[in-house]
Amino acid sequence: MKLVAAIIKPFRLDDVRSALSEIGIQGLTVYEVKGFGRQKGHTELYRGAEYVVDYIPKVKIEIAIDDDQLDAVIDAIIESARTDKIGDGKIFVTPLENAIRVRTSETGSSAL
Amino acid sequence: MKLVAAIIKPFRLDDVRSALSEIGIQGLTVYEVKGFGRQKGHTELYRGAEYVVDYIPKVKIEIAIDDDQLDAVIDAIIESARTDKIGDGKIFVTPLENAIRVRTSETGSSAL
Amino acid sequence: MKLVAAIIKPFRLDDVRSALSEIGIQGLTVYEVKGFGRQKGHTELYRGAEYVVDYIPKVKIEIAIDDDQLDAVIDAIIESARTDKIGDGKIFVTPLENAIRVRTSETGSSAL
Amino acid sequence: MKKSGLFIGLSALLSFSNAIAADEFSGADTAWILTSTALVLFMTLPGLALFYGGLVRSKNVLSVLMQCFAITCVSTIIWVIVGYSIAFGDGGGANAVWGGLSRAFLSGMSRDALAGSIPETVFSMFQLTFAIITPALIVGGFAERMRFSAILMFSAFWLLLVYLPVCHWVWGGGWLGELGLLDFAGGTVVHITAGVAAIVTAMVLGNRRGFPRSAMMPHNMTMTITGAGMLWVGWFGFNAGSALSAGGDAGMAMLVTHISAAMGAFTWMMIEWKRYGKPSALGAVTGMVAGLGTITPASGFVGPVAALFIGLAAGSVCYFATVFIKQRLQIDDSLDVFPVHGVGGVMGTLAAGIFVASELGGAGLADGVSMGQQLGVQALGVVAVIAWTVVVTYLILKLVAIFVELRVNEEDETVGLDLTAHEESGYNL
Amino acid sequence: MKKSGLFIGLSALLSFSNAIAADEFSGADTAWILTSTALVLFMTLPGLALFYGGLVRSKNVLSVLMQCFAITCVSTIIWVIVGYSIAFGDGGGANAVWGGLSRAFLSGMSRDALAGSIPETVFSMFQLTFAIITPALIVGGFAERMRFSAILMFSAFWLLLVYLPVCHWVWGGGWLGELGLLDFAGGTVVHITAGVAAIVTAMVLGNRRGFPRSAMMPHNMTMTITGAGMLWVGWFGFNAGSALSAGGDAGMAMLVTHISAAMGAFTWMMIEWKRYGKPSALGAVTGMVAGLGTITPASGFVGPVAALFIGLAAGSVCYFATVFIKQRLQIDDSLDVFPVHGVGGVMGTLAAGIFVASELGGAGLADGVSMGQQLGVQALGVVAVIAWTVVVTYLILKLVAIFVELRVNEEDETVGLDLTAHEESGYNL
Amino acid sequence: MKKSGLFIGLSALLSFSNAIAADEFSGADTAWILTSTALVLFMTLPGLALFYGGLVRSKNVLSVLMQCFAITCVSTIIWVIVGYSIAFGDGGGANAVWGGLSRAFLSGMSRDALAGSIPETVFSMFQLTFAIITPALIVGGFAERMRFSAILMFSAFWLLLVYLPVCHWVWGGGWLGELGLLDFAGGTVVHITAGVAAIVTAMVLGNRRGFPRSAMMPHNMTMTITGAGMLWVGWFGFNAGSALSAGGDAGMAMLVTHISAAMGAFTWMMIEWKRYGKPSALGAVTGMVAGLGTITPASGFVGPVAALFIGLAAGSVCYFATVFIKQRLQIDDSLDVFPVHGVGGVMGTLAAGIFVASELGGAGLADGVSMGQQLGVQALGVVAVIAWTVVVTYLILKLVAIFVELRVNEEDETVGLDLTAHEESGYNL
Ligand SMILES: Nc1ncnc2c1ncn2[C@@H]1O[C@H](COP(=O)(O)OP(=O)(O)O)[C@@H](O)[C@H]1O
Ligand SMILES: Nc1ncnc2c1ncn2[C@@H]1O[C@H](COP(=O)(O)OP(=O)(O)O)[C@@H](O)[C@H]1O
Ligand SMILES: Nc1ncnc2c1ncn2[C@@H]1O[C@H](COP(=O)(O)OP(=O)(O)O)[C@@H](O)[C@H]1O
Repeated sequence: MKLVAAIIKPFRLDDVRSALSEIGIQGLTVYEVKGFGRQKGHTELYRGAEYVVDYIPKVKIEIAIDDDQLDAVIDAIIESARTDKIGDGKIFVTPLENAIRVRTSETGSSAL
Repeated sequence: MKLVAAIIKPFRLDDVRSALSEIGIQGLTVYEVKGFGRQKGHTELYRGAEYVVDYIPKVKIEIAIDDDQLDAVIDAIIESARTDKIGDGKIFVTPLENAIRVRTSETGSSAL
Repeated sequence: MKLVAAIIKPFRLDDVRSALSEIGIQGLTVYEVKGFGRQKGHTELYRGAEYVVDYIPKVKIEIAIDDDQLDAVIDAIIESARTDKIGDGKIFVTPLENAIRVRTSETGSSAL
Repeated sequence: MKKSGLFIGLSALLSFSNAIAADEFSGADTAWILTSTALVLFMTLPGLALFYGGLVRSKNVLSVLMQCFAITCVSTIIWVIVGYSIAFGDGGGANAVWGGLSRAFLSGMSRDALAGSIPETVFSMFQLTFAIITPALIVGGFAERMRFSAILMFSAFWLLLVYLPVCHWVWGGGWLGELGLLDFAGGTVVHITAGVAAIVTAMVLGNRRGFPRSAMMPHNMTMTITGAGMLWVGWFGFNAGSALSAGGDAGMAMLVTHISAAMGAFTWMMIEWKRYGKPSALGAVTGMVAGLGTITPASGFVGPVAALFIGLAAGSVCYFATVFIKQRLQIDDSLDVFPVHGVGGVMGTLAAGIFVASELGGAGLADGVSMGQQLGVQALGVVAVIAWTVVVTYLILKLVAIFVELRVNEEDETVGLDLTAHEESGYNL
Repeated sequence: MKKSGLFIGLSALLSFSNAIAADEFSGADTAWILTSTALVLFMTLPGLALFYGGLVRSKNVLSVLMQCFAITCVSTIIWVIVGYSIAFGDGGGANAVWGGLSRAFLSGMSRDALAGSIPETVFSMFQLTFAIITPALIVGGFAERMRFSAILMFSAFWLLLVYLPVCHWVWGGGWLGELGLLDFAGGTVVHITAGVAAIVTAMVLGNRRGFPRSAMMPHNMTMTITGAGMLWVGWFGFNAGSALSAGGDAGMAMLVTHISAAMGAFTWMMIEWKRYGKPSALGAVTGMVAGLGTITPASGFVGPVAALFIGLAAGSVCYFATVFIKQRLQIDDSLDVFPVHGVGGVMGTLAAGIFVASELGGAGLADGVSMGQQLGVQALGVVAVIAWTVVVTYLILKLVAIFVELRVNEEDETVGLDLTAHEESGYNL
Repeated sequence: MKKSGLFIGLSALLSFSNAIAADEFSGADTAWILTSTALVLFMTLPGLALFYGGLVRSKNVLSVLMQCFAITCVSTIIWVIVGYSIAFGDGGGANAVWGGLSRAFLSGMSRDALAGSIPETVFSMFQLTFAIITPALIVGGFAERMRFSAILMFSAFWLLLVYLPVCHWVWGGGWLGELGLLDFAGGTVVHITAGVAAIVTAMVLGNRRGFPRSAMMPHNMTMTITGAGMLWVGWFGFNAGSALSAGGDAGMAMLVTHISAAMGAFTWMMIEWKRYGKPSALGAVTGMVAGLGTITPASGFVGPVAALFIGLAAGSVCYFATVFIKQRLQIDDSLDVFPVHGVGGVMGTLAAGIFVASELGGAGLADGVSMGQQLGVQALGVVAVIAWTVVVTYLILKLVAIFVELRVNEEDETVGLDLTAHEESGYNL
């Protein structure tokens, strides 16, 4: 199994979720994060001075999946999250050794 | 070493923490997240219309442990987090290659 | 590739970021988390009674890097985050199987 | 100062309630209208600003607060320059439709000039607070998507071409006042003009992106409820202050205002409870505003029991109007200004013509005027003000659109107006 | 009793309600009581609502705000229907205990009816704001766990059976007033009834889940402090308005009110500083409320130096009472209504009997009444009101429990009342 | 000087403190000053507290709110004990510089004592609210780094040694008032003293850690804007209340106050728009405060058109002063008290000397006084008050530093004052 984490622009979240649900992914977990990268932050005015706020609000979604779903998931995310501007984000794939559903104690794929 | 992540219902946090501390786990890190899954969201009223809010507030706890603690930790979480209702959450186990304590530069198990 | 996660004291964030940027790391993602560990929480007053708030606000930074950057990154974090007091935090290293840049679909190191 | 020109509204009011025109200075009346002025400004800043600000999404909260502030400034400046004159000046031959420019820059407003029993400065300040809140109410219609520069221009023109003339017609000695229209504190002048302008603007701008598909929940209901409380309290100045004196008329106006607010809130709550099994706080405060807006034109004329009925009508009719416009017609009058203020203003103006009857506990119809006749005048006033507002608001929007795009671009709307229009964020908690 | 000194406010009132005498109309008094009415409503909406709302957990904030709003509505409607009559009507033979129903639906309340020197509408509105805040104060006792429908029923019955009768006893011509009880602005009528009812309700409902094991920290202290500021300001209307006139009595009442608030806050702060090494903002504002509540019954009778002592007593005694009840007795009177308002009300009512003495800078004891006698009356008032409130509150809760469960179920309490009772969330930041 | 027109308020006051004459009691004036007192307290609690609280970082919000509360308490207690006496007592031979201690503990302040046309209790309460807000304004200078115990001591000494004497000089019968200084509502007494004290304190304490390198953005702009709205409304009491009567002077003062606020906000907004392409909400409300502060000393003397100019000057000059001090001089007067209040106070005091001229729409210069002479007096007042404030503030800080460190340690500053000084956190959302 894999744990796929995608850091995306917050306003794409709904689109990403529908794209994933179209390929059968229902469960996911969402984090609000601050991103630092190439995308530049915005300026803010404060009584006659402009300051740069260097982080960008981002959303991270985390999805535990079976190995064979990996490519579909990555494609779905790319297609739904892309705006073709810097800062569209990253996808990170890490190995997932086990998953357990708390309610039933099922493990492995059936816990997802 | 393993990194164990458990997504649970927020109001079980205190119980999970005591269960873990009973088996000797003191350190952990907690995230506030939004969960999407089978558990249905709630409705909210807004001036004569009802809207479905589809995410559920969840808490994710992350615990770095030694391999031999894994089963005990999983059991402790299951027992303390379970309410037997949909949405009780998941436990994800990922490999942890190294851990370092910032203050002392200790590495491996002794850093936990 | 590796995914390096560091849980640090919030007020060290700026220093850690500059230390990382000096060794060429520009991209990272930041989470606000609650930490439980050896460091004791603070007390809060509430109408003539003192309560212990047992969690400590922490910041987690997550950095995807190439394998050969690992030591430099760890050193940079340790040096910039350390205050020599309990609660300086931990660094966790996990394997990263793949990274993809959403905008360009680049994968691997070039996506970072 | 020609009494006939400047003070028709005021003296109509006085003579209506007391059948006596008294122009002697009264410190007591002055004390109360000074206070009322503070209360009505408080309704806008921070009352209405918070009420509205809490209802939008977090990324737009400052834009709404800022719009309320900026409109306050613009209205004030216009008021000094020509506004007071247009509304309350003596328009001479054209006095039926506007007050002319003879009082531009508040000329002739000395320290000891009187307007009725209070200093003219106080009368002018009190009226100014009405000229502030009315365009600010419209913000609810175009929230979260209108360009700030367009808002300023629109508000300025709208004040000049809609609010000030209508104010003159009704309170400044113009044709509606002359006809005997009963509008104590602004059913036509304030609530109908604002409500109608809001929905016209909403339709011209188009819906917010994502409406009605995705839910746009209030980002901070505690802010909205705070503003609601301030509105309730401030409305005492709005309605009871409109008596322009500290006596039984003010007392009765405050009492019926309060009753209608409570009844409006209670009614809306009960409808939601019935329909959804749960009453919401937003429902309660919306019903409260409906109750307050609806009693406004009637507040100086009716008695406590009438107020119970008016509040009941407000809470229920405005509820269904809101659902109808938002859900059925899918018009994104974002914060429901029309169904609450517009519909409430119409109902209240008509209700004033009924419940004024002394048999119904009211202050009594004018001598020789039947309820039918009075209702005719009320209906005429409602129709005329709606028609004028629809047409002129639409034309102003088209005019402003020549100079500047009315709506922000897609990306700015997505990112939010706080950052894109004002380079600020509401919260860094 | 030196009428001029002691009963300036109340005698007008009493004589009015007994239809004995009508003073001359005063526009100045009217202006001030109109203002005071706005100030006292402001204390509840949004003042008290915010003060309480900030103290609960985030998941219950709207429920508290909503309860304050809904109670305002319910109390208003009841007031119009029978409330005013019960409190201030002429109960004929039974006038010692209630005012009867002759003024139901505010019948006979014409525009020019006077109550003392002010319009009766104004008097009635002013008193209504007291009938609103008193049941709203009780919210602090049952916060975070009582069912909304039960709250509405409870509040309605409680107003009818506790507040209105006690109000009549003390201010409406009833037996306690006749005995000469000194309660200027509501030590017995408001603070003791509310404080006692809160703790009785808290005990009948039981503690919140998790109390006292887990800390239930305020979710938004800035909201609480905002509310506190509003309470302080609004209390000027509460106490100085209770003079029912704009003169030296009102001035002195405002002055001593302010001094006691400052002294109460300062004292509480200093105690915390001493005991914990740090003074807290919550401590300061709690001491402030204690100071305000405690001076309330005495505010029309005492002088500035007495106010320093009363504030000192308030800040210290209420502090220890809070600790005692919450920590020692572990009664979950959630927002400490009893130790602050109940205890403060008792202290203040007794203090009024002492510091009224002209030797102590007060307005002077009534002719031929010794301080001992006066203190006897004060003690009798305190005991009678406590006893009545305990018994009747308890019976009302039992009665309501027949129709609907008083407490929400475990899951709803865990999830929070905002979502489960009102389908809303406070914040979506 | 047309005494009757110009000095209604102040002459009453002056003559009172000089024990020359006592006007007849006016209920209307009393009603308005009771109201004004509530409005001015409202400016501090919660107005200024929220305005400032929103501007600091989240970890310090309670410390700021707490400081405003605590200063309110301390000032009140001092006022009762000696403050009122020092400011408004009769200092006998030394009356030019202070009022002596004959009125300590408000001795002799009976219920029916008059000050001008209002009860002395009311006059004293009203003035007390000025003695509260002035030291509270200084909080903006030392925010986020000063030790709480040092703040209390500093504020107490500062009130005693700066505010109260200067107040006596100008309003209490002292030398500046005798010279004919025009300061209607506190340009010298309030704004210059506070602004100067803030920057002196900021310089003695040193900059906040990280200033000016890292941006310290407001943590909650909605809180700041809420406070701003309250300040605007409350300022009506501040300036129009300073007429000490409910008449044309109060009316004109309210009108020009409002105009200047609107113009100040509008101007600042436009400058930002021009320079950065976007107007900010913080800019608007800062300009508003500048407009309000600047008109304050002139508010009783000038006309509406002058108010437009004064607001324009306020919005622009205070803007550039803020940029200059913060960006250029890099002095961390954290919330810009000096550039807004200090600079505004100076401008307004001088403007009063110009626009008072009847040719410029003002109330008129005193008989036989030329504009040049009047401006000379104004300039002298400004210089004297600045000099006294700089020196005494500095000495007080040095004195307090003997007893307790002025500044918190590095770690506490990093963690934030809410937790380290008050053991609380602002938000647990
Ligand atoms: N090396 C990294 N490790 C972790 N997160 C990263 C890394 N680089 C970028 N990110 C995250 O991805 C977001 C987008 O990256 P950025 O460099 O701005 O643009 P792009 O995705 O187009 O390359 C950042 O805001 C940050 O949250
Ligand atoms: N595939 C997944 N990947 C990541 N998180 C998931 C996944 N499925 C579920 N979750 C998380 O687990 C929570 C509970 O899942 P849900 O399907 O609602 O119930 P259950 O745990 O009983 O199966 C979700 O709210 C979400 O946060
Ligand atoms: N086993 C663990 N798993 C996950 N996070 C941990 C673990 N132990 C500690 N942490 C995180 O590291 C932070 C610092 O740990 P702590 O024990 O307080 O001090 P130190 O880092 O000096 O050992 C904690 O607040 C927590 O967020």
